[in-house]
Amino acid sequence: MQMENTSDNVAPIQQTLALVDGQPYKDLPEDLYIPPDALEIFLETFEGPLDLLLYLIKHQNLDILDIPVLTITEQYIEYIELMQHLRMELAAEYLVMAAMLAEIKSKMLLPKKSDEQVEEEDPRSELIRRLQEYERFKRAADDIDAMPRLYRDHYLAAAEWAIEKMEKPPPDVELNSILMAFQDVLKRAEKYSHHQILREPLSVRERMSHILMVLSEGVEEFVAFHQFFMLNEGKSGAVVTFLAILELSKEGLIDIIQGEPLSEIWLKPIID
Amino acid sequence: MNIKNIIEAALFAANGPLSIMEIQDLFLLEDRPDKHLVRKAIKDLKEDYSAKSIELVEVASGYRFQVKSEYSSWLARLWEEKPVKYSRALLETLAIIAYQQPATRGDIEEIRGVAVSTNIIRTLQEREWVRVIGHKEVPGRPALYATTKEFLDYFNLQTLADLPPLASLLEIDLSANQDLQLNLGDETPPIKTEPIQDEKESLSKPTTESIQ
Amino acid sequence: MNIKNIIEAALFAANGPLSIMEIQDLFLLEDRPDKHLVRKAIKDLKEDYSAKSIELVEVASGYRFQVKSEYSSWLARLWEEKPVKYSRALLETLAIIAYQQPATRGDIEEIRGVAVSTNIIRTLQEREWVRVIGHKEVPGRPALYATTKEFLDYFNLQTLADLPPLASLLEIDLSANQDLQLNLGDETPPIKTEPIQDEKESLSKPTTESIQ
Repeated sequence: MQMENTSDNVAPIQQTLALVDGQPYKDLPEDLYIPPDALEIFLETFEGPLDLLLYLIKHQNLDILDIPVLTITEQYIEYIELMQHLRMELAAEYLVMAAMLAEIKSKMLLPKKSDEQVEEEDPRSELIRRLQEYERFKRAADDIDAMPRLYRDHYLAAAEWAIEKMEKPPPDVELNSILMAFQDVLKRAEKYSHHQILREPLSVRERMSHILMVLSEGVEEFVAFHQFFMLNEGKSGAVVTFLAILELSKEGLIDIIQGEPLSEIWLKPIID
Repeated sequence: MNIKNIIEAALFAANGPLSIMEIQDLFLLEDRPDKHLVRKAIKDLKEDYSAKSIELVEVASGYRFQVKSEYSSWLARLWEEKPVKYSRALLETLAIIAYQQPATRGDIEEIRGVAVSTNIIRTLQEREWVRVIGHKEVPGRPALYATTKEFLDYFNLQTLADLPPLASLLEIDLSANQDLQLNLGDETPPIKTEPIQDEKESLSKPTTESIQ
Repeated sequence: MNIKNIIEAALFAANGPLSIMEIQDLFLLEDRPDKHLVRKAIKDLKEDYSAKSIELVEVASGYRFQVKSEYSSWLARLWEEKPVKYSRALLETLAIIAYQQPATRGDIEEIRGVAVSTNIIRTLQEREWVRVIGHKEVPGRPALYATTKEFLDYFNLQTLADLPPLASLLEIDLSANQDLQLNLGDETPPIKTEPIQDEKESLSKPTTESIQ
């Protein structure tokens, strides 16, 4: 097959892929068995099972159609237990591929009935077709990436136009459209638990911005704590300010400094 | 490649005026032209363009190419036609800054799951709805963005607390009294149901220009 | 004021490509030049700039001035951000949509053998490289994706036909090739499959140097 002649674009082969149990993991798999420790790394290195198979064919001279089915099956079943901690969906795709290989292998092992004249399609042809199809688009993707493009190989040549700003009014925006946009973001974000959206009341976040602004615009490096509390805002205003200062400190945006007990407290932005 | 050509290219590609120093910074230290050379190149460029419809002028923060004013009336026609609209990415970015301020670009990207283009941030700053209020003391010192008083004024808000609280936002049905267009999901516009058209036709269909 | 100068001014002011029709619309009905005149002016302009560091090129949505690519390495220093490097997953998805359009998510997944992340589709849509042009009339009515004019513009192309040709599939008799790595057992009947022919190399590829 001519595929092995094509350029390789599995990029990070030379480098250490990651640490597994504290040991640098340098090697990509040599056969379909991937050490469970390294599974996650490989899932990220390859775009999917087809990508992995192409790699194995090109670089390891692996005869993917002559694999020890029993061993592979056992090894892949082990993964099912591990998958709870991994990306389930992707790992499942590798399992489907393993199952497909096993199926091909088993069909190949079945004796052919001599009296059967009907030409059956070779069980391998579907896999080969898919590998080829994928290879074509892998190359097309490389071609697209290499094409000259704006802001990398070309830049627009533009000239200022003096009256442009007064001529073109900026678009009008409805508050509702912003809220709906945000609603969508929230709905999307809910699907991914690692996207934390902070739940401070808006008045606190607004106050955080205000305090940072005062601190960053001030001439003095330090601003006294009490200056952020306004009498006319009453108790609730004081609470908002206090929470904002605590939150800023927690997020590492300001330092709260007190020289000695009971002395004045100062705020300082953690910036130059 | 000569200095004049490189400066010419840079002035056309830059998004605003370039100062002599910025121009010098285009070059590696060892081939950096001195001020005198840069000025000489600029003078030559000015002459090269004297008969053209654009000119190289000096403004407060440096040099830029601009269209000669006598062409304005023609360009106005070009400008009027396209209605402008903000992109969905811009609205989402604005909403995140409003609710999560002070927020870095990284914060916005983390919530949206995609990169935030510089154009969006710039547009929001030009509109004076968003400003930098400091820098976060982490590697790269990313800017911290917050909304402005102009933002509140534009949307008729006294304070940010007039926005619906985050917790209840998910439950509100905003679409009831508003334009459905805004509710477009990722890939399934609720209204669009027309069958596939001839590809060329659909590609050439004029769409409203959306700016970032 | 002559037509050529007005077109030149408009192209520099437009901040994007202008089509012949948009150029004609710059003029009042009574002095509107015909297509032939506009093309002639564009041709003249191209020649005027041939020795400069910018060039007038045609892309899918019209004509634009752009900086010649040999200057891009200098200009990179003007922009703080590095040009975005797109992931393989995104580029593969884009390639499949570009060459197989209109394509559903299922089509993309079928070829790549893995699920397509919503983020990738959203990023492609936000870049305005890809859009939904309809829905396939099968259960679930999946969205059909196609590339846009903006995609072509971004990659300096006039039409989809300017994309590098997709490697073609050639039918060959596998049994004749004994050095195949996909070793087949002795008892297997010869099967016909179609390895990829590397014909692209012989076809012309864009020769412009691209700076990574």
